Amino acid sequence: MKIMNMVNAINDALDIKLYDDKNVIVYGEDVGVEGGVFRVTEGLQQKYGVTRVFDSPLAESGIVGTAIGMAVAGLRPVVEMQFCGFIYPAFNQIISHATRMRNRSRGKYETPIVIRMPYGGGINALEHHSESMEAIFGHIPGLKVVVPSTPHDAKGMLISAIESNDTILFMEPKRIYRAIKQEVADGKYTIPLGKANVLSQGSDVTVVAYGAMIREVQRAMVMAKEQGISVELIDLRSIYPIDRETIAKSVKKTGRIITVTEGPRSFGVGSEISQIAIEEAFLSLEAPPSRVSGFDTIVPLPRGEYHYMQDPYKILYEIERIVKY
Amino acid sequence: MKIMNMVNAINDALDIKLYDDKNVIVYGEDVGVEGGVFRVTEGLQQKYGVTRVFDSPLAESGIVGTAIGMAVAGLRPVVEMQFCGFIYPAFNQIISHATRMRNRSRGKYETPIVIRMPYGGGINALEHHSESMEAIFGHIPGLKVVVPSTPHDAKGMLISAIESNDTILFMEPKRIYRAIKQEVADGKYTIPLGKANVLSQGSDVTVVAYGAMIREVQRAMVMAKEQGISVELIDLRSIYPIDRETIAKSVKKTGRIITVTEGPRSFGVGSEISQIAIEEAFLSLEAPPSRVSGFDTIVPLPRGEYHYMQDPYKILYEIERIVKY
Amino acid sequence: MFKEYDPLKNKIFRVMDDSGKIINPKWIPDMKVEEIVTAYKKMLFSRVADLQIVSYQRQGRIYTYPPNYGQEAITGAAGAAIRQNDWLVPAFREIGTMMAKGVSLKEIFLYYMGYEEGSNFKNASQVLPVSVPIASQLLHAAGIGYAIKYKDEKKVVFAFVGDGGTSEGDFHEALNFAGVWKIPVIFIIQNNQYGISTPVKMQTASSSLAVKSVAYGIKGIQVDGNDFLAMYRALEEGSRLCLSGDGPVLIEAVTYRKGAHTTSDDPTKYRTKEEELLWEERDPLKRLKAYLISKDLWSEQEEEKILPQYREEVDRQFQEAESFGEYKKEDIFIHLYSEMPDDLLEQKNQYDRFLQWKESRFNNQKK
Amino acid sequence: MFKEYDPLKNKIFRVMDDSGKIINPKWIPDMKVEEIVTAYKKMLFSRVADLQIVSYQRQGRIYTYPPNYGQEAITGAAGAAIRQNDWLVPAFREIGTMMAKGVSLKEIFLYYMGYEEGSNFKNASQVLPVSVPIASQLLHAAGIGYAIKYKDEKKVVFAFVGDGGTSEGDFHEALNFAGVWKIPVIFIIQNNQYGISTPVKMQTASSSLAVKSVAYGIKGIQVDGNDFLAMYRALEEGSRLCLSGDGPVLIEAVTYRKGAHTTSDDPTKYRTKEEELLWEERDPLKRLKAYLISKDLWSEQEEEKILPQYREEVDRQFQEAESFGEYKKEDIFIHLYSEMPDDLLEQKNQYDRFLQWKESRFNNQKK
Ligand SMILES: Cc1ncc(C[n+]2csc(CCOP(=O)(O)OP(=O)(O)O)c2C)c(N)n1
Ligand SMILES: Cc1ncc(C[n+]2csc(CCOP(=O)(O)OP(=O)(O)O)c2C)c(N)n1
Ligand SMILES: [Mg+2]
Ligand SMILES: [Mg+2]
Repeated sequence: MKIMNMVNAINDALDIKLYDDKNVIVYGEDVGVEGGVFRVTEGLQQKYGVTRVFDSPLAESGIVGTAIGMAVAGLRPVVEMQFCGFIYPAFNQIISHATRMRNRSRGKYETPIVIRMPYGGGINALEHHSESMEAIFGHIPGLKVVVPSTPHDAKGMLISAIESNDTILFMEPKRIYRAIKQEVADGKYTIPLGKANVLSQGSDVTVVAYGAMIREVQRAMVMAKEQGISVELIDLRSIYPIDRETIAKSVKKTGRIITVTEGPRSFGVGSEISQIAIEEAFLSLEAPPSRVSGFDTIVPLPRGEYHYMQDPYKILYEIERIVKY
Repeated sequence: MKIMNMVNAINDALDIKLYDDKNVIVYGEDVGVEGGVFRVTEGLQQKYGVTRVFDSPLAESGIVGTAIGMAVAGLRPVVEMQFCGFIYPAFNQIISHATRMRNRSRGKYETPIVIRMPYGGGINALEHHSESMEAIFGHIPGLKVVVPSTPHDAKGMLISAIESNDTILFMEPKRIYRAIKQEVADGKYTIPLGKANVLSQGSDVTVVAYGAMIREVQRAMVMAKEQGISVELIDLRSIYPIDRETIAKSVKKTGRIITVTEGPRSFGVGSEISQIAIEEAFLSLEAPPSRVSGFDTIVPLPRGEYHYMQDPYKILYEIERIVKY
Repeated sequence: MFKEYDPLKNKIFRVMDDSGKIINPKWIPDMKVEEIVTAYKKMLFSRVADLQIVSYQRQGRIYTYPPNYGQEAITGAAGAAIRQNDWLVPAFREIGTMMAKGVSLKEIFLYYMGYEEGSNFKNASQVLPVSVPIASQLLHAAGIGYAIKYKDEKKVVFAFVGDGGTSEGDFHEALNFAGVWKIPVIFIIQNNQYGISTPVKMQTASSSLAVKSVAYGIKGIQVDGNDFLAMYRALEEGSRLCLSGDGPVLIEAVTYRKGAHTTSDDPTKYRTKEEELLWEERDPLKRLKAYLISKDLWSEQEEEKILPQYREEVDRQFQEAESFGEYKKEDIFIHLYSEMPDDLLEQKNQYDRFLQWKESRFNNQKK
Repeated sequence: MFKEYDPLKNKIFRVMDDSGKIINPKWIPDMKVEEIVTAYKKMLFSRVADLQIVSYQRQGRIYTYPPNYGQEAITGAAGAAIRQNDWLVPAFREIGTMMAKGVSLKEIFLYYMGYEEGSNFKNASQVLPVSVPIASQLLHAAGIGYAIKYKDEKKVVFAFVGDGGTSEGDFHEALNFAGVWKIPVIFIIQNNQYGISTPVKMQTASSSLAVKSVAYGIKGIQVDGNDFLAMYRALEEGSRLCLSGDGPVLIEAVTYRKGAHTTSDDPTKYRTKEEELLWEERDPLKRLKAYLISKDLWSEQEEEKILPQYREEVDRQFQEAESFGEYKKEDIFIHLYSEMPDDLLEQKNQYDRFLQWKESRFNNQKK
């Protein structure tokens, strides 16, 4: 057991898998010598050499596209997109190939690729550095999209991701890269992908969140408790596939559900969770499934960002509204 | 008044706007000499010359990226993506620039661009030629996404789109490019973007659809009527912005709502419509808002495509299920 | 060779002239005569297949298909040069090379009949499926090249793209990565003069496509793509360079698409009869045949004899494909993930319930 | 000049040596002496601003900022060469050129303080905002170039990108479109040797970045980007070519990022002291200053006198930016569409209701 933040935990997972399996290859912009702009890959090039951990040219389509080729040829690439806002040049390779190669070849070629990517706001960054567009990726058939919310989860989920034969978008909530520290088990362990985690049991309302939003919800829960409201908190962990069962069970119990996300509201993750709630628990619902989210706008530059971001107050406001509904 | 199919009607709209406004420029892959692979731009190069209607190099990011520059410099480009499956290389230019330039420059630079794109299945096409990924585009702040379902609408909506100062993704249901003919008014007329169209009044259930799905729903409605079920059919027309008001009014009346779309189910347009229904009409709902859609899979090649596509039977099945709920 | 034909010199590499006469004996490839005859026969087979597919398509027995017609020297030479161990990353106009690697014509038919199963090459290893999104496959080739180098294998990647494909950003990124990584990839541009209706001069202002190699610090060459001997020799040389660690290389193969872009295209809209006739003179099969006949290795009689056999063989495989049977609906779901997620399983089950309902409700109606 | 310095010859265009001595008198630009002095002063101002921003950043008074430090000859020369009518399409390391076009330092500060308003250039026309997604802006430049040609205007586009940016697909597509369209765009690569920590030799295997022009059939040149006179002359020549219809051109400006990538970067992780010292010798301001002093056009005394004024001016504009005031929440919503959709208006109203609730509920607590 060591006390780790999420950066350490991800680095540890990469280290373990690089050690484990010669087919694991880590690359991306500035991940080698520098160890990544967030230092997530720090020290790995020194340890595993420049053929296994290296800087690529500055080209995201190139990074994901070559990862597909490597994977087809038996490697297990773990690539980094430097920020959420810079994955789009790779969009075609993701939607047209990484997620289709197995299906297209009827299982002959697999694409075990992990695309790691810091995402989300709240760090006073430049334009394009604060986005949360996971909903778009959730809509891509053949892709898995996962988000850890703690160092412990990050390590176990990343190891699972690297060991999976699917293409996985591993979204890292950069706002809490270093903000949360906890004990993380030594050595290898895995956390199954696609399973949500019930963080707190409650009876009045279910709140679904993930990544950096978990902490915001937990803060709101403290205030809600003062009002006598009991919240059940689900850490979704996996945007796709979604753990319908856990959601269904919880909303059947509480009758109320709110999803908290960072991205734009329309066509967001919240709508999908609401849809699941009404499909699974229509007759138990005591209030409309609702969402706390960003606006349908571009994430403002740092001075305006707090208007856009979800904070404990916004969440509390919605909890109270829904509980009183 | 002339009898036109949708190809003729779109061609007519382009012709009118090219004639109207010297700043309108039409380009894309094979749109010039050949008049586009679906012949939508046929004859326009001959009429307006190679500087106004022309073939671009084969590069979608290039097409949209240059359109942004042209628009900023005062032109009104109308560009074509050859098929829905080939817009992805342009994704970065759409999400990072076309939809942000006005906001970024605080209104100084506008990007009046229309991106035309045939989409949807049912024409026995090759892989990547049958997709319907409008939900992804609905999630992009700053973008408008519209879909006509008739020749009349196509013409009026395209003229509106070209005259708008926003960036608009104009999705053309290629399955009904030539399948539906109707009288289309001569000369210029516009249909406001962002407004849905109630095609049939009904009392038992609201069905929301658009593009080629309208015809499928109408066929299902004939069968439903035989069962004594009265369907209210809304042609959504605009994926974003969504006409909440029309949806709200209808679902308050019928108490039931089904969305029919071609794309993958999860994170699809159906979830968003359901969310709107529960937000606007929770207390009127007599059944869970539901969706008829593609599976969370890749669109199968032609031999398997009919499993994936929505047909009148699938729609009828859901209508009956929801009405009996 | 790559020095002598440095693309900056604007020279095209040819071994024979348009009539099949050797004009560049220095570079005649070191092939056994039977090998050349075999290659010719394969090119002929590929052409027979192409022509027949177009007529099947007219009969509505197959969907859209992009003929290789006129480009057989390139795909044939690549078929002759590629080894069992090498990787093939096709675009979508390389049936000659795919068949050489072991893909059956039946599989190719299945694919264009609309069955995914057509991309599950039973007897061909290290062949990627056809790639529809233009130029995107070149990055896969670069990734495979990296894996080969990383594992220290003695393999080469043959990667194809069209002239139109050179305009895409992925073309650039692939060649650039390959240059930086120094990997064993032969990038082959089939410059058939058009991307659908768009002539290559509207794709780029560069003096040739081969010259783009300069931008990536890699070797390049422009080859007469209708000259089988030149194509084979260039590919062999490219392979050798790749195996010795001096790759990647870029080969521009200058050719002409004699047929339509696909079976749904009409080339008279954008090109002239004269141009077509001009290229008819340079037909790759005609040229190689003339060469073989001049060497007494082939004859019109042999060709007359073999053609019906080929037609029959094509037809046999076509009919086999036609009797492939029902599309299994499970196939839509099973290959998305290594394990099917619950949600997808539930979608599949819902669909089954729907089908049962439909069956019981409309059992006396047509599907 | 583009012939004499054809990038295939691997020659770099310089007018002065590292000590500021003219070594290539043939190509001295035809500038008035006052113009050169003015340009020098602007470069100096830009440097003062840069250094001060870094210290403001340390004080937590501004967010991440990418210094131009060391690259002032390029942006200064472009500032001197660009005309009122020309377009400027920056990457994000061109404050010198932006200021020359009329962007105020205050606006630049506002942007990096996190206000969108900083990109609403009040007194600068035809300047695009900073573009963060690498290389994507080059396509905008090509589109503007098309519009200029279409409208038959006498304008040139100055478009910037970094060495790292040349690896992106958009770089390729932009130069390729520009080549085919023959439009008046000067593409300027600021090759400052690194893309964050990645050295340019890991970006590409080509012999230079200028040589990539060959792939697009356009003119290219490699210029000593720390030599103001050479940069100005090359840009002037590029402008002339563009105006006469002989564009586009590609200029690789070889320079060095003396500072960190951004204020959150630590270059000691990836580069050596020796390298930094080597480039210190070639500092663009030092060189131009030596030239000016040798011509008696400038002196240390003048510099000593002017520096405090510049520092004060920078500080004045910084403080003005600091007192810009509250971020208006409406600003988040109003510029998304030409008219605000109902749904967005409702989101705005909901937010207002939330704020009222919060105010009433927590009115004695801090925001
Ligand atoms: C990314 C992408 N854009 C557009 C298309 C549509 N399309 C199919 S083939 C083709 C032309 C290809 O030209 P070229 O690369 O020269 O290959 P050829 O067909 O001549 O063999 C186009 C535009 C596509 N398949 N992929
Ligand atoms: C598409 C994209 N990918 C990644 C980044 C993150 N990033 C910001 S600057 C930079 C390096 C740019 O290098 P270069 O083009 O040489 O410009 P320089 O910073 O040296 O001026 C990177 C990778 C980005 N902004 N955009
Ligand atoms: Mg071609
Ligand atoms: Mg750089």
